[in-house]
Amino acid sequence: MRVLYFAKVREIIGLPEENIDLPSNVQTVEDFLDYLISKENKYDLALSNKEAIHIACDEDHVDKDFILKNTKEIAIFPPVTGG
Amino acid sequence: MRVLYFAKVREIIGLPEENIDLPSNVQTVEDFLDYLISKENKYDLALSNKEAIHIACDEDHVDKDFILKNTKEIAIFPPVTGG
Amino acid sequence: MITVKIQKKQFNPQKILINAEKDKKYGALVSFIGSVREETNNGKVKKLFIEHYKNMAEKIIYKTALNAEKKWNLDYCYIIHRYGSLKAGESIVMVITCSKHRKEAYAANQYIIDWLKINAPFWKKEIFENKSKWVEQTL
Amino acid sequence: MITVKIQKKQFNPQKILINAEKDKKYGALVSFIGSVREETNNGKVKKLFIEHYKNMAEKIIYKTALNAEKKWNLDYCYIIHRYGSLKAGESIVMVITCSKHRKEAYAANQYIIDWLKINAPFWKKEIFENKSKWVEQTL
Repeated sequence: MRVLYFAKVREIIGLPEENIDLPSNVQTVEDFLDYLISKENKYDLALSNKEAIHIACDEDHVDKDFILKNTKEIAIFPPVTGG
Repeated sequence: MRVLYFAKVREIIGLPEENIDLPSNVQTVEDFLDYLISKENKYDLALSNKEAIHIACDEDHVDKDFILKNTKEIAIFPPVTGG
Repeated sequence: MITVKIQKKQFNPQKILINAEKDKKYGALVSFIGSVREETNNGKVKKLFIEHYKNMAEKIIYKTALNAEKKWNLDYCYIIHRYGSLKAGESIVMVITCSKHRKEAYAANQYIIDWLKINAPFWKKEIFENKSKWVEQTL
Repeated sequence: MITVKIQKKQFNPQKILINAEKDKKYGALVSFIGSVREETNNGKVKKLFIEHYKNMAEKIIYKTALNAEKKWNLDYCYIIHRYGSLKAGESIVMVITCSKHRKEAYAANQYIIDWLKINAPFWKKEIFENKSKWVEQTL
């Protein structure tokens, strides 16, 4: 799965994107965030305040209970501030 | 008193403005309209539907019970349609 | 900063916008342009004739701008309104409001146009091919 | 007619307005321009950096414009949003909506900006003399 990071999340993780294979126990967006958080300290720093993390799967906003099964691209970012 | 007419009222009365001395029994705008209506047929035609007639005295919108005593200029017109 | 103009000749919305952008300080600019429609319920409009009560119109529009400036803390307010004979497509009125945040600029802009429509002494007459008709007030 | 543009380079609000006036059919045009403020609560802004998620931004803005066009029967809708590095005073976003009557044009314009602020994937970072700070969402 292609994983994109934006803004502060991108800065803390230190990458704009990477490819990550979904572990078999990861079903939802929430599971995936927990997986990343447990993986490495930089993810923990960037993502542990889950209220402040928004998710888009294949370019649509989704909730944290969204099932990732068919997702090709997941984007992880802080609340948007355009306009 | 200077009397101004605008739009449809001006067209029916056939004048943009005229000077009219207030008769002693005319106190309010309403009295003045009644005076004009009784004066000549063209005023009756232009002003008898009083609901559709708006008044400004010395450039301020006023109600029909406004006392004309100190008014120098009265304007009589249909509802405005600018903008 | 408030500017009110009432004029017979055509105005250039682009130039007015350029000046607004130079003079404003803040982040949000809302502009409204009202122009002569080609078609109304009464048919194809050849011309629009706008009659006005000059002194009172200036006074009311300026007072409206002052109220808006105070109420929404505007940084810039520009109002221009034409009178005389206009062709279809020509601009009748333009209102620009600028403020720090967008909500104030929108609210002030709508307030000015709404107030102007109800109170400013202008009257429109639509000229069609074979007839003409004073526009009725619709609020 | 809907146009959506997301670009790095500066845009010219006057030219965009000229084109809108050519292409629109109806009487009411509302435009909003949001630009970089020189001062924020955090001090004097040197630059504003805007990051975006290109494909998703285009998709969401276009969908928002379509919704607005349908809901308010717009005749014309133009949205442009910049990304990259902007200086104080430069325009970030411009939204033009045109309709027969003014209420629809105002409502659609505000809807588009409100929706874009909440949903379109752009992130602003303010660059000051000695520090920089990601802007926090304020609704």
